[in-house]
Amino acid sequence: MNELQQETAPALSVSHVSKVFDVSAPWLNRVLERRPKLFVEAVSDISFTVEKGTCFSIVGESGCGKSTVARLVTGLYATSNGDISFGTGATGRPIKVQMIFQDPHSSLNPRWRVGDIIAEPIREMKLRNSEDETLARVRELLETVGLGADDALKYPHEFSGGQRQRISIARALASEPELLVCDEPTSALDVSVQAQILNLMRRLQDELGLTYLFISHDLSVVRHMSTHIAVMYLGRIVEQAPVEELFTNPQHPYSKLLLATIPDIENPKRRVEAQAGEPPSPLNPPSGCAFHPRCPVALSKCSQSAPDLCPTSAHGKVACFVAQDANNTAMEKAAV
Amino acid sequence: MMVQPIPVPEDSINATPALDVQGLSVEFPTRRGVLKAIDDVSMQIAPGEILGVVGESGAGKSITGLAVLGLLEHPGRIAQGAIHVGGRRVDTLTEAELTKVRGREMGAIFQDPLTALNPLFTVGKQLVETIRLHTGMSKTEAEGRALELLRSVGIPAPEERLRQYPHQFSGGMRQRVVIALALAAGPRLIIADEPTTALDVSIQAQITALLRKLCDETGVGIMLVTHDMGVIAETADRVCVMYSGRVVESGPVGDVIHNPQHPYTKGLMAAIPSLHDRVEVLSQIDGSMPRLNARPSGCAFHPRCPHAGPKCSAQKPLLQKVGTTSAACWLQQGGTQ
Amino acid sequence: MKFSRKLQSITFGGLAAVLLATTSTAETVRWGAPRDIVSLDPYSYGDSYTINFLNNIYEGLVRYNRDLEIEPALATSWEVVSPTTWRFTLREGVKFHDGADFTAEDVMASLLRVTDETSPLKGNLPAYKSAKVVDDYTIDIELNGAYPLLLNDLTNIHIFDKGWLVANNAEKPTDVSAGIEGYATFNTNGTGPFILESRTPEAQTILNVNEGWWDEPKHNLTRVEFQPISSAATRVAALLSGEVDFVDSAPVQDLPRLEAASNLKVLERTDLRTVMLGFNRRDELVAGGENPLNDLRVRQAMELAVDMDLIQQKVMRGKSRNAGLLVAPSIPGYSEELDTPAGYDPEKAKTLLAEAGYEDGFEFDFVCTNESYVNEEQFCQAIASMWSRVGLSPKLDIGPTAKQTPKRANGKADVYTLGWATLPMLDTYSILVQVLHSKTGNSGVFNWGDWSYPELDKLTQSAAVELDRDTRLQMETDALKIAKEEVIMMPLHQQPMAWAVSNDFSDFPQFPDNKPRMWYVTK
Amino acid sequence: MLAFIIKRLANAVFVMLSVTFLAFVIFRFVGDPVDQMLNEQATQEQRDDLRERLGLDKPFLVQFTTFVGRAATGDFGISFRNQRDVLDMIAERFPATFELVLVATFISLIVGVPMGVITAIKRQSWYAETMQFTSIIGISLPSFVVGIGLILVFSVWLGWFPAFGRGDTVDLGWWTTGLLSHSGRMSIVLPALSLSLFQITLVMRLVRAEMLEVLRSDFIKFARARGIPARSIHFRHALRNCLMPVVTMTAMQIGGLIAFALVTETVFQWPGMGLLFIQAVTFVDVPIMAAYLCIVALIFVVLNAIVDMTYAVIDPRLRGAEK
Amino acid sequence: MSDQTSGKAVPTRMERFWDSDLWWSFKSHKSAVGAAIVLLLVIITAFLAPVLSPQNPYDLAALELWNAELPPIWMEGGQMPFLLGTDVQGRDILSGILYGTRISIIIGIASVAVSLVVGIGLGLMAGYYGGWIDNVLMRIGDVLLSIPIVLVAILVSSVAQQFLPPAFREVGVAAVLVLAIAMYSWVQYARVVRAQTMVERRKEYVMASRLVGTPARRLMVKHILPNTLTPIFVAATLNFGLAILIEATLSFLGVGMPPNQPSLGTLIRVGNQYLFSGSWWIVLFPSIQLCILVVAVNMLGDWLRDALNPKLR
Repeated sequence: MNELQQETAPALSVSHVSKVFDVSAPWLNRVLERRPKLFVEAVSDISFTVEKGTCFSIVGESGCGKSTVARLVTGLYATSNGDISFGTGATGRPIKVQMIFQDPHSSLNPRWRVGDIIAEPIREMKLRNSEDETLARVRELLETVGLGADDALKYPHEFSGGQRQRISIARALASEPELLVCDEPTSALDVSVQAQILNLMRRLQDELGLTYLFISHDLSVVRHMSTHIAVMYLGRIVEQAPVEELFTNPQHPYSKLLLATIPDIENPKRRVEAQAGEPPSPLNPPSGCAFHPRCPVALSKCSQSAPDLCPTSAHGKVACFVAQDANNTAMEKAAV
Repeated sequence: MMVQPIPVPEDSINATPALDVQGLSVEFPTRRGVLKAIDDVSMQIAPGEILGVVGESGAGKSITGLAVLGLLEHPGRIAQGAIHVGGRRVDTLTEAELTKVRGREMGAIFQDPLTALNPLFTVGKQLVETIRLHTGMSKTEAEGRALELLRSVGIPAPEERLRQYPHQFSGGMRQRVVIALALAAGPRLIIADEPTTALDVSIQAQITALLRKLCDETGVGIMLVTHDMGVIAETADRVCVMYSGRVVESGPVGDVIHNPQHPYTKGLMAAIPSLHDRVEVLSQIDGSMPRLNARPSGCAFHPRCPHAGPKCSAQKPLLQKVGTTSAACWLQQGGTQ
Repeated sequence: MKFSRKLQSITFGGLAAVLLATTSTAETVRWGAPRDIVSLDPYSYGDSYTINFLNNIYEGLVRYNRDLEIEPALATSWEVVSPTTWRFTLREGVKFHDGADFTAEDVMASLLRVTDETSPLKGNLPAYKSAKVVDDYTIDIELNGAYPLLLNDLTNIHIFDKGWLVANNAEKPTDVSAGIEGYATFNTNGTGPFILESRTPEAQTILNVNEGWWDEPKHNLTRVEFQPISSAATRVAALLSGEVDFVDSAPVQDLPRLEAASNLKVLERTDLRTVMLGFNRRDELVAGGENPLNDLRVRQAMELAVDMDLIQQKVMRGKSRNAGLLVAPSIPGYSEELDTPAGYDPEKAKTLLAEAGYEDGFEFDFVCTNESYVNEEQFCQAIASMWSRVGLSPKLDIGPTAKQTPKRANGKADVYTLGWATLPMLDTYSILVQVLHSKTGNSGVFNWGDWSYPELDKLTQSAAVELDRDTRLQMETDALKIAKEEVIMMPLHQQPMAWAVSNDFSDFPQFPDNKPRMWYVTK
Repeated sequence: MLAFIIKRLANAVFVMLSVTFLAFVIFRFVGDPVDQMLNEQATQEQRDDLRERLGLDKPFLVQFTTFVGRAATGDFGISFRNQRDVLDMIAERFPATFELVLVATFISLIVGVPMGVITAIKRQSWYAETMQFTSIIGISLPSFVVGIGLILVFSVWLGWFPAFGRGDTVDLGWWTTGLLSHSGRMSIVLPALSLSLFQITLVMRLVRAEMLEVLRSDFIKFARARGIPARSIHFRHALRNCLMPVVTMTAMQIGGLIAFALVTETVFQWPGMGLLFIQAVTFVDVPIMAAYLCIVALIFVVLNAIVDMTYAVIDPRLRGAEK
Repeated sequence: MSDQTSGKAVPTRMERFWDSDLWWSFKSHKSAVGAAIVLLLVIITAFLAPVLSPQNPYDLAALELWNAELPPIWMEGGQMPFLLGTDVQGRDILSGILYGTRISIIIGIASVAVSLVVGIGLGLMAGYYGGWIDNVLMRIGDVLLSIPIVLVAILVSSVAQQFLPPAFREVGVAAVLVLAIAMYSWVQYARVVRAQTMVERRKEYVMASRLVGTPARRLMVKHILPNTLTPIFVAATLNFGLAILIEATLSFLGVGMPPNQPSLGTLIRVGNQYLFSGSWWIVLFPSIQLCILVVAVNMLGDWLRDALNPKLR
């Protein structure tokens, strides 16, 4: 019974998490100009769960709060509200989480040898008893990610971007995590190298039974990697669905916009006039549904209140009055 | 709204290509020897055509653009080849002569619109300065044209915007201003170096659409330098794939994407995750692009090429027509032995 | 409009000033001084350089003539009415610079001012008790005992105009602690041969000739421009380039160069000032521990260890006069037979030190200033070096006077320099009472080493009241002899005094008291 | 904008208070003021009396508050040595220092800016390299050595310029200037030159560094790509963008120069505030030291504040920040 | 997988240095090589002063007044062993220069070292923790920077020397000078380190390290500090030159080293008094040595700044 629960319990549950940053002008300015304190809700009231062994992706444009989610989950930021809890890992302890970063140039300390970089988590967390064991583990990790054992003595600048990302992954694996948060791990890489890294990550997922929380703006990468996708817009999840469902039948107008505007090699949508408008500033979000000023199907109530994230299908959820209404109608029709 | 092109003699428009690069090599002397950043590159752009130049970082695509503009950074230099813009040879011009050609005959758009504009001048001032410099218009005329330009690149309320400073524009709007500036004197050629990389996906689509529209309307030739195959597919007419400072394949966009000839292009296309199908393992090209100071002999791609033969490491393949596209590969040119 | 008119007037004013500045060079002394005077008030600060300069503006009842003999000035005659009362008859028809008449009330006010409790100069008139105005031109001065040197003291007591003092609320000397400026600090109203035109402290003080001076001018000057140039090198450069035409303390090392310059002449002689070393005579040295300086043999050894001839030759460029006595030859009380320098005998010095039990020497503080005496920094180093060679370990401490004086005065110096010229008294009594006498009451103020020789004290006290000049001088000489035998202080030399003046001057008398008297200068 | 100004002022006040505190500590603890004021003959009663009158027996904080209160009204007491109001003395000397610094700054800008531009745009040329090399020497030579050298050559050997002092000055009532008389103008040449030498190299190097930085920027590349001619790029686009740091540094350096002038003033016996200060240090004339410290800091702080505010006016980005 | 990197032997630290851009840039800069050689020579001779110089100029007993003001050896009247002549105390100028240079260099190095330690420490804390620590430290810096350095140094030096007990005077004066100079220059380092720390703190490698629970102190020292050192290194070199100049200036003004322990500045001040009397060598040689020393340091610093500036390469 207990064991069964452990098996099915999610690796990560995020419930009603918000993160508010204080971006107020300094005290004096506020007093003089009678301006209130200014907060940005980078992440507002989001909930999702990540099942073990799956890859949950969050997509969205820059500034939508997806990186903040990554940092909240890894504990680099404290939540302003809500809970983040981890499931139980193979060893019976709570699942350990590690992170892979975007920029392979700044994610490795240029003054450290690669071996020391990878050994740092082992040494800090005292995962091995002796220095020899540590070094052996480092060699093993290097080989796991497809590098040579003698690369441990080199410095990061001697490696190409793809190789550095491998080092970054090796370091993340060194602390023996079961959940990896990947914040745009390939967006700084070239396409051919991106394929190498994505393949490596998929391989590691299979071999080590890892769970991924994958953050990206690149829909094609997300489609390749994920089992579930959440689309974020201005701090909120506007749609959440299994990958196939989202790509074949997006519900939210924003998801539709994203899918419509990303360049598609196979079916170029040339000569299609792109939708106008730019994402609003998070400092000054629109009232109601944040997407309503750009939304082609916006209703009057969209500017007044924000829709909740409601289930539309077995696994899908959407936060849009129009989509929910349409869905309800469809369900009613089906019921009728 | 359409921009009125500055009248050019009728006969030269369609007769001569907007850009003709022949056998261009660019070198960077360094202490460890001379780096050949660009090796024997040729390409043409017809008026009204968008040529996508694609490649991974370090492939030499941006340097090609800068070489055309004559803006290679010290100590880079053009070692060989000829560049003609609108029929006029530009690589042999002095800096003073080049200055007259730049802006007038060819414009440029760079990656980051945030830093491309002088923060201390209003947008209008920068536009008027450029227009007057190349057309000899009066100040009022130039202001009129500046308005027209802003309108044509889709900036709302241009009268007001003229008096504003760059920092008052959003990223997408700023890139539109940059495009307006590049178009100011009605050039025949625009070098667009990663014009959408710094922008969000939804804005990116707006800018590529704008480029496409301007190209069609004004007949300007555009060299679209990018690493994003998707952008090329959406925007370009023809594409030039670069690898390690050389062109490995070029041809019409559809053909190169759907029927690539060069193993590198093939690998590249296969490595892009599809938006439509899901595969377990992406096709990947092992290794990474060689550094320019360690370019392999023969075909630069041979160490990573699954089909490489002895000839590939011995002799450099030249670009040869294969069907609708051209590829520089011994496989296509009679085997690798 | 208004502004431009103002500007115009400013510019015109400026032009006028420029013209004035360029036309008034006729008979001008451009005086490059080593330092500025500190105040225009002669009673505000016991600084003889300041008082000397102000003598060109203010005068006393009597003054020294060209031969340093006392002659009448504002007083025409005097008589000793009783041993403690002197009656002065004042000169009539003398006017202050502001036109006020000079009367006995002015003398009265000036005496009160200088002897005020807060006056730093009250020590310069030690015998004064009270004064009484007899009539407009007669005044009696009451002394607290018989005192033969009153006239000498009075040469330096400058006379103010009472009315001016009262009008400007300056009847008392300026008191720094009160935190307010005294009017007399930056204004003058004297009777002297020159009138103050302007003063910018540390930059320039300009005097013009007083056309209404009571005395027959022996000078032909119309203007004195006094400019402090504290850097010696710059001062010499200014002299060589003709920017100044008189320098009252030319560095001795530059004299050959100045003499060689065609437009200059150098006036030199030895100063009245005798430079000497004093010893700490307290029970302990400054750094603690028993004080070897109380042993006569040690002091003798220290004297013998110093080669004054070498210093005279190298450091003082042969310009100084080595001294065997604490006063200069022209000072009354001097005795030629006592003036025998100890000589240089390092071997004997070592022997003496050994006898005293200090064959390994000892450490002590040697406090010098860097600007009080000619080449002081250099001769102090040379002496320290010579002492080192007989095994002593002097710790040389060189600094500005303002920092060193508190150390010396508070007994924080084991060996220190002191220069004494007996000015303005010009009598051996000055050094006896102020320096050599034990620290009691007003005596021994400069007895920084805190020694006590009762026999010497007794001789000094008797000399103070002895009206017979010869007897008095003998007593003083006897006291000097004790000082010499006991090596209370170690005389070094009479320092050289060098003025460099432009050849344009036909007469520029130099005095052994190093006081430039502009009323004798002709150009 | 208002908030900015207030914050700037608050910062300035804080700095001034701290400097005043420093000045007060010096005033209070460098030797006993009583020792400095009274001569050796003073009795213990006199000392105690004076101590009480000066308020030295009061608690530290009370003394400091009194000191600040008086300093704020410009009352720094009177000089121990000259017995004059300290502020008057400094005010009297201020024009001399200020003119010297102004002329030096002027020289350094006139010479330094073009040199900086040339060395930046013709980086590889022999004359640029020569200038660059010379500038290292200029920045390395101690100003007193330069001063001594100048006097030796131009005053003593050649006799072209005076070796010391300020020459004739013209009194404008509220200001005395040496610039209106011939001798005054001659006198300022050598000191100003010696003071500006360091400054010239500083300006030159700053302009060069800023120019190189700006010339590398994207907007210059973009301007070149638009065919803007080199001259316009260098002087209209680039130079303008690096003027702000130059203006800032020049203004800040004026404060530094005023203080640094004391070396020059010592060598050339220039009757400015610095000379006054150096003499005060020699004579332990503490009120002057304290006042000079406060005044130099005040000049510094005021210049800084002005620069910061000018920034907001010049740069459209900062101007636009307040909506 | 590790295509171009495998197979080659891993170079040692020294090999890395000889192969580095820095060394290469150095070799190709004639002025930098020249400056380094001169500087090395100056430093070596200064520290070998007790061995090289014919006389210990600080030993009062060694000075012989008979030898006062001898001209340099090549002039008439010059005497062995006084190659560059003697001053008015009979002090050998060459010995004085060597010992004086040693003092100047020691004070320069010590003041740079003190200000580096203080500046880096405080800068790291301010940059890493931010908040009120940052505020307090930076305001203190503002105050110190509002008083020009010469002034600070003069005041500290003249004030502090007053309080030195006689026993400590000899070492004390130099220590006071070091503190006076360091008191000002730490602010500069603190600001640079703080700015750099604020940049580095946000970099992903620091986050990665935080994720494995590295404590703040180790983060600062092992991760952030090494990455802030490049600009600090340049600033320290240039400040070394500045410190020497300031010390010389203070000594010239008479509030620095005393005449019986002359530094270069003191020698120049003393020598300046004999400039017109014909003994030009007393002031000339120390001046030349001071200029050579500072020019060499600044030239090296200048080259270093350009060489380490990634933007200029």
